[in-house]
Amino acid sequence: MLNKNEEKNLHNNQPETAPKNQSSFYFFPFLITFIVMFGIWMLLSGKFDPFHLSLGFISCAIVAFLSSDLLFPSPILKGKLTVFLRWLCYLPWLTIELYKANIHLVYLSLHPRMMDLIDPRIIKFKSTLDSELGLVTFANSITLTPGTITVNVSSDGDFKVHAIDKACADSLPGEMEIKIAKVFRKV
Amino acid sequence: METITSIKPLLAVLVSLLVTPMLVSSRNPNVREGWTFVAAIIKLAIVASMVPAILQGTEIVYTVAEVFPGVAIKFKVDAFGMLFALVSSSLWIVTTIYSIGYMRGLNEHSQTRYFCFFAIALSATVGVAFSANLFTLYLFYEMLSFATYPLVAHHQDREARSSGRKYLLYIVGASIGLVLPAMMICYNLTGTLEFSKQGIFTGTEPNATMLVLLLMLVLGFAKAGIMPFHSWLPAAMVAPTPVSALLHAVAVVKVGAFSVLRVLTGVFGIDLLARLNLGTVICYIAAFTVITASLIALSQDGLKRRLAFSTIGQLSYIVLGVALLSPKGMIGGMTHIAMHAFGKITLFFCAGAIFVATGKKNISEMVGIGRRMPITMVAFFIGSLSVIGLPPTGGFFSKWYLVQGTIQADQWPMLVVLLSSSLLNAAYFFPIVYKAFFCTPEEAMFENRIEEAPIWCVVPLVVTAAGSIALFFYPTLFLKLAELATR
Amino acid sequence: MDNIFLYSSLYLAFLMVLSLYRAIAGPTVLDRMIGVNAIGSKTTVMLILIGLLYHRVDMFVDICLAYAMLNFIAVLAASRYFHKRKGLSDEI
Amino acid sequence: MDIFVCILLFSGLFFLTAGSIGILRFPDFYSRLHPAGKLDTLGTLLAMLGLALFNLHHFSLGALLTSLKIMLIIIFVFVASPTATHAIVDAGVRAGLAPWTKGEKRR
Amino acid sequence: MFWQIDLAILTLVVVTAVASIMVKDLLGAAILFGAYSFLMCLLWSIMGAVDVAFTEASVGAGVSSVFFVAAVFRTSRRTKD
Amino acid sequence: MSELIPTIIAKYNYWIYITLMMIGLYAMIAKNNLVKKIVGMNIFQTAIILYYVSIGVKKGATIPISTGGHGAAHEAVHAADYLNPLPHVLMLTAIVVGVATLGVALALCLRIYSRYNTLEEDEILAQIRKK
Amino acid sequence: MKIIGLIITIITGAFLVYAAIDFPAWSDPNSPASTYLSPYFIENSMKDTSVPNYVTSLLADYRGFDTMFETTVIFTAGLVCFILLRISGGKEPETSHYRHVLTGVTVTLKKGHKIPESEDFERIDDLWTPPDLIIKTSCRLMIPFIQLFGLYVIAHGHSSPGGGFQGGVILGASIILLAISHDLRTALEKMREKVVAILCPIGVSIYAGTGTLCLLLGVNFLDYSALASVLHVDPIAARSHGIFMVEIGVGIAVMTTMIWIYNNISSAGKYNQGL
Amino acid sequence: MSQQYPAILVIVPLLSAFAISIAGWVNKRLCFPIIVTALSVVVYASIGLLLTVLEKGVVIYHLGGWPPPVGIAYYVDHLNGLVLVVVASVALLNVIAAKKSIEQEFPDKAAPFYTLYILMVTGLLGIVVTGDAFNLYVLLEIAALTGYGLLAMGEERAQLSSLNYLYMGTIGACFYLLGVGYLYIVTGSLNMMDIARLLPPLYQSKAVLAAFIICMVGVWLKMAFFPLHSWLPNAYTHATSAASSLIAPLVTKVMVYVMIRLILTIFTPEFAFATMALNNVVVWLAVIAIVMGAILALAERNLKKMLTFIIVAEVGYMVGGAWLGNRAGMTGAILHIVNDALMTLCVFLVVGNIVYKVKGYAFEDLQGLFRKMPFTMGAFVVGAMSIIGVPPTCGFFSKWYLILGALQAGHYGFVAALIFSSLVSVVLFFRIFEICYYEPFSDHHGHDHPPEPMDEAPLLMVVPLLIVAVILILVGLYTGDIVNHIIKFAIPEGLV
Repeated sequence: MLNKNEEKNLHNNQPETAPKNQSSFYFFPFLITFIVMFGIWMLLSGKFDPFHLSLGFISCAIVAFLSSDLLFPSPILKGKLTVFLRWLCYLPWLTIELYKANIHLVYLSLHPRMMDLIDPRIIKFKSTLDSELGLVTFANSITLTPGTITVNVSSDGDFKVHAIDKACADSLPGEMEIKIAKVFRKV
Repeated sequence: METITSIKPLLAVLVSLLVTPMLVSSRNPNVREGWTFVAAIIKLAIVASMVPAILQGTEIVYTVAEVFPGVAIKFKVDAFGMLFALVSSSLWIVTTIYSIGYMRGLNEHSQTRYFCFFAIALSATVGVAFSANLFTLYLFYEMLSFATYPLVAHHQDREARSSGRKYLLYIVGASIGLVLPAMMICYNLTGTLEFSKQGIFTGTEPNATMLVLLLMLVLGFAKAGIMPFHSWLPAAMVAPTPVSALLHAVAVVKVGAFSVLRVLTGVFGIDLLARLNLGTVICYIAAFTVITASLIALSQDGLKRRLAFSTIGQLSYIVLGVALLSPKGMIGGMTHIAMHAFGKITLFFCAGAIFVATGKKNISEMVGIGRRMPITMVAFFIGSLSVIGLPPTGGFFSKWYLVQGTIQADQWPMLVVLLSSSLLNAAYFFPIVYKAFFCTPEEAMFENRIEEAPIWCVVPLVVTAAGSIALFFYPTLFLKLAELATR
Repeated sequence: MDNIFLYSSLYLAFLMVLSLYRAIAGPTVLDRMIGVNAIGSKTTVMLILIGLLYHRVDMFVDICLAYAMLNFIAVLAASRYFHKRKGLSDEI
Repeated sequence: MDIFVCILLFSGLFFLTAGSIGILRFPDFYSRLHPAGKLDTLGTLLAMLGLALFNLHHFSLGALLTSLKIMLIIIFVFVASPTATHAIVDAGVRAGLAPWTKGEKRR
Repeated sequence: MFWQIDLAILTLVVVTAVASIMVKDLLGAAILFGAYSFLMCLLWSIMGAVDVAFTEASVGAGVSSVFFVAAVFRTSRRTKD
Repeated sequence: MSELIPTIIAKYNYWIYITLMMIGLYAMIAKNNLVKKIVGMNIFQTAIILYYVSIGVKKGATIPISTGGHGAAHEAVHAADYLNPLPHVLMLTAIVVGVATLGVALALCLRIYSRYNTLEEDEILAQIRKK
Repeated sequence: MKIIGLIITIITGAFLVYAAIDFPAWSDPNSPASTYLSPYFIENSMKDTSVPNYVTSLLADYRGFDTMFETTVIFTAGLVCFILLRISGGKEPETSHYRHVLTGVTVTLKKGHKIPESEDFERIDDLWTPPDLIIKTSCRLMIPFIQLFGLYVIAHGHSSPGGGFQGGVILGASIILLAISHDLRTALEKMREKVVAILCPIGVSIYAGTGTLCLLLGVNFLDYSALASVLHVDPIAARSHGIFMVEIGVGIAVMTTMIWIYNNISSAGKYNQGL
Repeated sequence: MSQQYPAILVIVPLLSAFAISIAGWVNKRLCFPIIVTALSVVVYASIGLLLTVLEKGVVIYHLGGWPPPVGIAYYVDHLNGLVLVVVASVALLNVIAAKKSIEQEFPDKAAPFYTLYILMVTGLLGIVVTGDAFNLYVLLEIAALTGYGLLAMGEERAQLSSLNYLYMGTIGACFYLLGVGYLYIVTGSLNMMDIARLLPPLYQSKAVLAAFIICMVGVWLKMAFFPLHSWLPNAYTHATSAASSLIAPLVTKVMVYVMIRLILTIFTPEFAFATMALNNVVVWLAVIAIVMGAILALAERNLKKMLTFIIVAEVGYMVGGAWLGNRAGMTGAILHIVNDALMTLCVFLVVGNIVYKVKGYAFEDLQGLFRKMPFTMGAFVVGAMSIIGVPPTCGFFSKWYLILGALQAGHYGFVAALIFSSLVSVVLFFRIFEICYYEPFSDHHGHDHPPEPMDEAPLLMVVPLLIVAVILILVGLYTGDIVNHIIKFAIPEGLV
């Protein structure tokens, strides 16, 4: 099915942490998943009588048992919480960026001579980020912000981005990458 | 009239049916035919054991199950039925003997099948004879049709198959297409199907309906061979000769005639027919058949085909006799069932014996055969006398009564028909006999050396020929039965 | 307030017509996917609006969430088609 | 309060409108994804936020939880929308769709 | 039950239904059918049938479209009508 | 005429359900592609669901979930306040039956495709006839 | 065919339109449907079963028998897909492919050969493509929440919309999402075929078994009030609990069936790389 | 326990279906004993129910303990009591007879097959026993879905035919559902008895009229009534023998039962026959169905396909009989449900045995079968006689009532059609007898074929077949009792 060259290329781009060894069971990921899930449960349920709480307990246990390895592919949890907190702090900035980007896009969309303004192109660059989550956050942020959409990311950090015009293309990787790198830097 | 309830009629019907598993399972031909004999003799014994009671004027009745309101599977033995059952069951024994000789003589295949269906056919025949209502009659009539199909198509070659198809098409087509709806209409009109002397109709039904019903019922029993539903019979002659002999001279065709008679006497009733003047219609149809069939028979070269057309003609005598609606005519018609049976079976036996001994089927090839097979040809002569209706054979009585019947009924044209057809009968039988015995040596196709068919073949035909003659001297049993039936 | 919600919903329905045009007109399957996805995002909002109109928004939130999830899954499944079957010869 | 809700709702609707128009007007598949992916996300986000706020009108624990659930939807959309956009654009690349460049006809 | 929205969505539903059977590509048909189901879900929530809407959203729209796409994936997209 | 327009408006849902059903039926009869027929079949089924749900609608009623919650069992409940839940229940069943049928139909399509390598009915029939 | 179809359609449509003229107007509160039977359910649901969601009580109790068969229909569909599509094992394909995880090199082996069990190689199929990083990661994070949501929907069918069906489908969809975003092998490792195939009838059996339990306790089939003696609660609460048990059964059955059907359809019964 | 029979009737097969499904993954040999036990229980319960009904009258069972208009109820009266026994016993006999061929045809999928099989039986039993219009739809779908699965497991063309069946079946079921919806919108009820009680004042309503017609069209689609029959022959022909010998005898018959139930119970005969005045049209359709079925059967050179066309004709019998609008016709239709189920079972089991041994059922494969498989063919003769309508077998008696009904209604076209189809059946079956009775033609080859040794199907297949053959005759002989004690009460007094 695949073009030969492309196949090789794609194969080399593989992330290394494909979920494997499903059978192995780790306690701490389980516990943390359970706690997170229980929090969400309370939010969803809104009923705090013993019956529903015990149901929640059982449900969360089931989910944690089934899927804790999806949430935490590796059993090492050191620093995850810090990363998560930093990630939360990153969100407001992203929202503002999103807002700004959208104003630009609205302008483009509603402009009568839109065809002259845009100049789509695909650009490539290499990111310095190394963690998987960091890359994904970055990719999604790119998608959400100014006139750019991530086309492809490899686990090495090669980005292929579709940009709507030259200005947008030039702004990459820019400030965003730095911010994300801060979030995901090693503790 | 007194009635007795007895299981005997059912037994008489079932005997030959129950013997079929034995026939199928027995590996040795001798054992198999032994069983057939046993069944045939038991059957005759059961039937015969009922004769005294019948002769005293009682009826024997047995109900198996009621299937519809007012309609049951029911047996009733009366004089007419007894007459027919007696003839067919006694001739079965003879035919069995003949079959053994014929089948073994020709080294036929599938003999087990042959004997099985023969037994089933006999069951059905006796069932028809003893049935108490139109429904039961129809049931056994259909059973007989299907049971004889494998016998007709026994040879399995192309001709046999096409004849078998023709046979089924006519017989079953007519019975499902005409009898069944007619029966339903009767039931719908009257709510019963029981045979009774005065008929089941109230007489208030419109004439046209009655005429249509009558025609449907009379023509629908196509086994009676009334034209235009006759052409299955010549076709069916491809069957082995014992089959033609018993079934197409006695059982099957007589079942047709018997059914027609039953319908005329039991469903419509003589009085109603007379009142509506419907008998004449049947008379003319039958008369037409008689003459036409005889004329066709004249031109046939195949011996069995000639016999077949003869049978068609003779069957219509029976119908004609009853349709005259005069007591004498009815006696004549009924006794003709027996008389013709003995005569015609002899003729068929002879034809078969000739075939077994010489392999000849056509009349033109039989010149001088009397020198080679004198016993057979003498028997043939006796048989033909009986069929023509000349003394000293039983056939004389039935024809005598028929003639009297025409006079009694004031149907002069019918008298002419009867007499002329007798002449025609003579015209197509005597040349055979004459050529068989009286020919110049140059014409003779056979060497002057007596070489009869196997003994198993010869004995039966001698017996039946003797029976024909005996009936001339002792016809009382059948005449008595017929008289009882017309009362 | 109900009136505002009602007219907002109607307006959303009008926006859906616009997205539906893209979904129907194509020209490629992927354009249709974009259109359907856009309809989906409007529908989520509309569901909440309807919940508010019924004054029973707590009952509609669950539907809305499920809707968003399954819309996502459906779109993902459709796009995964091209992941395994590249282009092919027929119209894309 | 109502006014604030209205502002949020209408701005959300405005973005959604722009998104819809953008989907119609942009010349090719890739560029259409921009309004579809971004404007719709933001529009949904704002509108929902407004509605969540409105829901807090009659404050109670239940209402708060409901609003939080709406926020949950927002988060979900926030994660799912770019992913879906990416999936679609990826599909386009794999399908071999060439991007529109300046000067071509609208596709 | 809000007849104005109901009316609007009903019209949309009809359009989508026609489109999904007219489109000359099975994948497109599957996608449009998904849209049709989602609109139906909306319609039912408008009519107040929340459980039906929920079921349609999950069963009718979500899983059905996935099945459709899977089937098209395993067979062919080609169609003459 | 004056009576016609109110009739049309008062039963708008019913007209649309008929329209949808006919679209589905037409697709099932006239379309040549097996999967297209399945799409038509689903539209057909949903049309009936639409019909049923329309029966359940009641002016001025709210969704059929008690506003009182678990505890308030003994308040008086006015039937007119709630939509008719029975059609909803029936239609849950119908939807599920629909998806079950869909699954089976698609499985059959897959088998057919693996055998004839096409989904067009006329092409399949041509192949069968050739044999 | 098109014209015939059109004619049939138009005739049928015209007939239906003709019949619809006699209908009560849409949303008429006084139509027979709204006044004859439904008030009973609305007014008595809380009293009889203490379930605020009338649809749920109607679904699982008043008309619980329908629902049992509805679940059976789902099970049947799964089974039919299985029986039609599943290519039974035992036949080893001509070639098998393995991929070295670290380098991405693909090894193709002839029939009969095997690679020693190791962490470095994973089995792939000839249609294999690498999973997309973004999709994979975001889905991986979403799936647990989707599952939780599914369970929540099942558990709260009493008081809010939802219940066994919807929750079950969402649960199933979460596994399907796993299969879509990763590949079918990964999903199968989570939910093995045998587990699916056994859980599915068990789910329906929970439903039917609850009913049979009632029957064995001496009342009619599916009359949950009999469970009161087992659960030590009053009959009304027993009905509520009975409904809950039934919903769990439905949830399990629906979830597994959805996975089952998806697995079979997306891999055409080969259970290798799916969609 | 006896008051729980209606529930047991459905629950036992349902639970055993799940048990079989699980057992298939654990130990395959458990499947067959489970299914036979379950079906035996069902037969026992159905006979018990019929006896109870005969003794005490209608049995009503409230599912979930809710009284009828609220909950779902089962009604067992004389009509469905009779059909229940037929369905249960046909299923039991067939599964025993089919065991060998199932093992031969799909050794590794026997367990799912048995599961589908018994689910189908559950569905059919449920359809027969239920008193709720919507419940019937759900059960209809179960029976249909399992049917699609079972039929599609056959040879190559089976899937396409099964898919066509699926389309038609879905339309049919949806039409039925729509009809129920129409009834619901005007009455607000779903219970059959309740609807019947509420309907009379509404007889003039167009919606009720439409409901009736739509329901009828739906049911006709499902039973392959004439213009809508096109799916049936292919679907049944290409299926495996185990599946077709369950589906062919039961599905169409049960749908005819549904039709009769609709006419008799929901829309009372007065409405169906008097208000509607559609009798003539439908009976003429039935006439065409019978004639077309017979003619199309004549054109076939393939035993199984021929039999399927005969089924089409038989459906015409039943529909026509029911629509004659008098007691005799209705009696004939109901009796024919029983008889046709049995005789179709008989001939399809024969086909199963032939396929098991000969691996084909085209006419040329059948040569010399009488010698090879005498018992099978003996049973075939009985079945064929019954289809033709030869007296001691049961087929004749239902035909009798049908003709009687037609005569009373003055519908001679129907009589003619019945007679015609009987005649055609004679031709059809004797053509086959000819082929399998006689060894191949010897006039071309010259040399004699040595007679083939007897090679009968296994005992497990032959014994049920012979039992069916005997039952065919017994039912025929006891028709009077069946009519007088059961069917007479199944038809409301109003129908004369």
